[in-house]
Amino acid sequence: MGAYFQNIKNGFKSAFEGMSISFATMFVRKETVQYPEVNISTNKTIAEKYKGTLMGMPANSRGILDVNLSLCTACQICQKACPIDCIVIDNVKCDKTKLEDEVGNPVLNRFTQKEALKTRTVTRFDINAAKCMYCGLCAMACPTTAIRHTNRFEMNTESQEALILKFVSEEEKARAEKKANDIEAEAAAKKAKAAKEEKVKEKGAEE
Amino acid sequence: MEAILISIGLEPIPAKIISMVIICVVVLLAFVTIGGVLTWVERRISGFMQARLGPNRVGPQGVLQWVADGVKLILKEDLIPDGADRKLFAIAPYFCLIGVFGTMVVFPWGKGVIVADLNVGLFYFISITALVVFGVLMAGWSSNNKWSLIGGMRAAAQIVSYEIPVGMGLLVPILISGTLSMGGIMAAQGWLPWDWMVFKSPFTVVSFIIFFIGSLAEANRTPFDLPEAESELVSGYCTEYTGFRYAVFFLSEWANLFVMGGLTTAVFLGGGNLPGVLEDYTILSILVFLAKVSVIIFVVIWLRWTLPRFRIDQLMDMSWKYLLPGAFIAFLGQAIYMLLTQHLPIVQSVVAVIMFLVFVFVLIRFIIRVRVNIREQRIPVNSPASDVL
Amino acid sequence: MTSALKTEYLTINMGPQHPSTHGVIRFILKTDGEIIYECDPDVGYLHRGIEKIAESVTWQGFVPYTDRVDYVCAMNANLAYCMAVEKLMGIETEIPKRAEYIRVIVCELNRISSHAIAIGAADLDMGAFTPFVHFLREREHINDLLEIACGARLTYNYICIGGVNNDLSPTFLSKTAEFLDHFEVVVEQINRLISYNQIFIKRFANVAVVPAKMAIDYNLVGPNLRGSGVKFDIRKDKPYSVYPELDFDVPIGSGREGTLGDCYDRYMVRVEEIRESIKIIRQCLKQIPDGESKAIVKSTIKPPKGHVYFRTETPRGDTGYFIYSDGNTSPVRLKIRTGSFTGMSIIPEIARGVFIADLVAIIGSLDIVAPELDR
Amino acid sequence: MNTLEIFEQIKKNTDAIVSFQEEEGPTPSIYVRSDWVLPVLRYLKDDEALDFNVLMNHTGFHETESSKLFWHLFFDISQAASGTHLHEEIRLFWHIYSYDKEHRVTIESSIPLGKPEIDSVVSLWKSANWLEREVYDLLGVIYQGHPDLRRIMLPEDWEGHPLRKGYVAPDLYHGVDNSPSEITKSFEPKGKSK
Repeated sequence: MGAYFQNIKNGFKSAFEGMSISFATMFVRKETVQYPEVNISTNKTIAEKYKGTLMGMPANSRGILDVNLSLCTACQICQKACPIDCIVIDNVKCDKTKLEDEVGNPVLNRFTQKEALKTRTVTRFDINAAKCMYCGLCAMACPTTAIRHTNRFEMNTESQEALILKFVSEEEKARAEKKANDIEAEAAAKKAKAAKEEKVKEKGAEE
Repeated sequence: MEAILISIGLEPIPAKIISMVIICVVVLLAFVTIGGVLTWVERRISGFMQARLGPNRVGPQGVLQWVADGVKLILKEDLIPDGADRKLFAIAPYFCLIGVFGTMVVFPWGKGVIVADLNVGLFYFISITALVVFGVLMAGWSSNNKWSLIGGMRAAAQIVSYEIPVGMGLLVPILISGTLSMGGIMAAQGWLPWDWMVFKSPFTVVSFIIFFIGSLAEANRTPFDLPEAESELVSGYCTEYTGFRYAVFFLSEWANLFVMGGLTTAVFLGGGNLPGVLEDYTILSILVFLAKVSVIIFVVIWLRWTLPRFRIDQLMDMSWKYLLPGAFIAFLGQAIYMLLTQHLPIVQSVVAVIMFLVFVFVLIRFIIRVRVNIREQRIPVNSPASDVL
Repeated sequence: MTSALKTEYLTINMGPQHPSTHGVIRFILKTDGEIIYECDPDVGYLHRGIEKIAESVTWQGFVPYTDRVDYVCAMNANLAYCMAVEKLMGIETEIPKRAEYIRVIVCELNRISSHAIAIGAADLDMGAFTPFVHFLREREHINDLLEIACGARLTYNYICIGGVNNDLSPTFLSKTAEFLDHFEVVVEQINRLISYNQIFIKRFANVAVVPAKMAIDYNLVGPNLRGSGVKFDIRKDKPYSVYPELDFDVPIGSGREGTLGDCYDRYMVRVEEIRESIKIIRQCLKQIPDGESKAIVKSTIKPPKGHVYFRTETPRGDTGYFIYSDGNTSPVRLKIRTGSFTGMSIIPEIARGVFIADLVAIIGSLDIVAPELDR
Repeated sequence: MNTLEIFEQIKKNTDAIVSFQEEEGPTPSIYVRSDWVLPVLRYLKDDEALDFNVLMNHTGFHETESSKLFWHLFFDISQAASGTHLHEEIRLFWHIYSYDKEHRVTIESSIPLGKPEIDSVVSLWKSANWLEREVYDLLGVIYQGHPDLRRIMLPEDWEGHPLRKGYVAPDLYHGVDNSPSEITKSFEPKGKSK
């Protein structure tokens, strides 16, 4: 009998307390972020329109990958580090500082990496953003911080093809390949010339 | 209404018919609108109780959300599952609708604003709302879905069980007022809180609580929403419904909420009673009534977003072991109390005022708890830091 | 009387898409009305073959996959894997002290968020939606904190073989301290809202009692085991990392509202573990030393030939990583023994003769996470 | 008790054919010939001084390389194997623990791939039920005396056992095309063999 009334008492008591809590919640800050209207990319921008207690994205947030090709040395470490093969890099043997546009100006004019690493130029740098799982292993592995995560996270497209991030355009690729061919041809010519000279020398020696 | 039509030169019989049609349309539209708006109200309040915003896009503060939802539901394909009992499946939602909308006949909108003040008003009210259980059971059975069937069975068991405590709870006000008519019960109360039926004696308080819990169960509201318990039965009896039929189920559910609030207000909370000087202002009476109904609806919504749900055996225990004995005791107690204080109206008034003061005391306790809880929730978190962008 | 009323059994298919199976799990129920006569769990809907994938990715490259093993507590899964590999390589003593403390802080934060989800989901299954949303809100703050730490909100890939990927900022530490002050009070409030509610207690108490012997026989782990009254926590009994230096209790079930080992005991163990975790993080914030956050590990990891079975205490209990290496750049076999798996295997036994609504309570109280169950 | 002491105990009290393995990795283990697994595990569970009351983990893997461990010569486990899988075997591990005595031990055994059969230990620990079902599903080990040996992770009509080396996933399952898309193919590394 005691338990019977205890049940009733506890029932009312706990319901009373519970109702006071849910009523109290009506007077605290609303946490909903009205996303497209509120810019959540940093803490400052989120604070402009939003009154709740959630944070914007921090600086090291892992968003869509970005590649700074002027830093990239085509070492392919990121490609090897990626556990799901969403990065693919092709390269040609060509010093990219020597690349010139149609007018003849150098395409790149600022370099930070060592001389020895400039010998290769990327002709294809594709990232499959649809497959990328934003684990950050590529960015951690990169020796020159060429590949890194941005704060960007919106990427609505109509097709899966559009989700492939191509960092080297077709003309850049063609240019690099042409230059590489030129360099190769030059080198071959030089070699042939050297060989010829050698031959000539040899002949001369024979004679 | 009839008088107005006659005064503009219509014959009495056409005037009666036209006025009836007009009243029907007005009340029906009022119910549909109320049901619709209540869906928005519920979602909005639940949002606030969870530190969210709730729907706020369609119209100012999202108040037209229900229209958008309704249009969307009406435009949806009307699916009838394979193997369903097509006739029963098609007709089931309308039983729910009739069960709820039938109550508008005796719905006391205010003092004297009532379509038909039947002398068996309360009895009619309870009987017609029992139609809802047919609709739910038919929906559950005809859907050809085992979850729906369990939901329908639960609903039948639950509503049938809870009819009894609700009826017993209503006996106490009937005992006091000596009538079954809505108008009569309202007239037996005054406009001051201690003249309301609920504060008349300790027994009326008990019977009010029992009636309130019982009508929660009849309206299938949490903690008694077992027929559609979404975490157990997916969506219970309306799992297979889409489109307009689903909309009808929902409309009747929220209209039922309003009906339940109206009944509670009329029987226990003094209805649309006004102080003597203001008695002629019918609009004011309707407003007072609606204000009280909104409070009840708010409490019901509030309960839903606070409490977990019972299990079916606990639900039955609650009805048969707690509510029913309580209702009997309240009924007997009230009868004895009335017999003892028959010639001592002063004692009755003093007891009523004491009951009201107890209520005020509980309310103050409650407000103190709310303040404490607000303070706890406002402990700062994530305060701005300088070196995070 | 029962024999006279006995009718045909009703076979109900619960799941794979059901609101309260916590993921894609299917139960084939044979019920007598609402009372379950037989329950046959059908798992594997989320089987992604992570163990097979492990055989073709590098040791370091598998860490992001461990995030996906149990996305509710990815940090703990990271830690479990990384510590197993470190043990295999024999470098577990070389991890810098600061890295160990950082690991404990982030893991305990993640444990809080995981338990918050476990408790909230149990409340949701019982029909109370509000506490779940409150817990989600608090978890969002933890996600914010972990995002400062590592840049991701759910699949962290923060702990790596040899330490952690990047050092914690002072902002993280101060914000964590602030969050704990807030959370400690709020979590008690949410408990008052739901955990001590009479209806909730009645739903959970005396349901699906698992005696200690049965729990051990079925190899229940973590809070489920402790709910049955077995005082065993790997952090305490087989300590790893810096847990021996920290002071905390191991809460066990006591049968406070019914029988020892019922759903409510399992539930309350989680509630109390949140308090213990808060205590642990506070101590770590005080004791965390300065220094390196990562040991020097070669970029191409090749552990020596051999096998290891390493257990850590994740929110879903003792998670064991069995790794067999043949000295190459990827494991020959990697097996993940998770708490949800054994938790699930006990359901056919304890779900006999209970209501359908109780099955929901059982799933909620066992805290089953489908991706961890199927891997 | 450490593994060596447990090994001595087994040696002393049973006739089982066992050997102590400590070369491999940080945890030493006890190798038991496959037909002795059930008696040894029963002894470990029932002996009061040992009291291994929980089976923490049971797993196995497909070892493809021809026998490289010396004990294979002694036990000749592949005697019953068919010609094709002469040296291929499945190695099985049981990790058991005692909550009361707080010690653990790793028992291992191996069975030939051609005849992957071993006694079930469900009679000792109920947790073995699902663990053995999983090993059966993914590796194809048939457990004698298991009460309910069905596939657990994969569908009932799945063919093959994925965790065996050299398993190739079907490209088509019930009309679901599982072959890699053009995009995936274009991203496949050239030099890297997987």
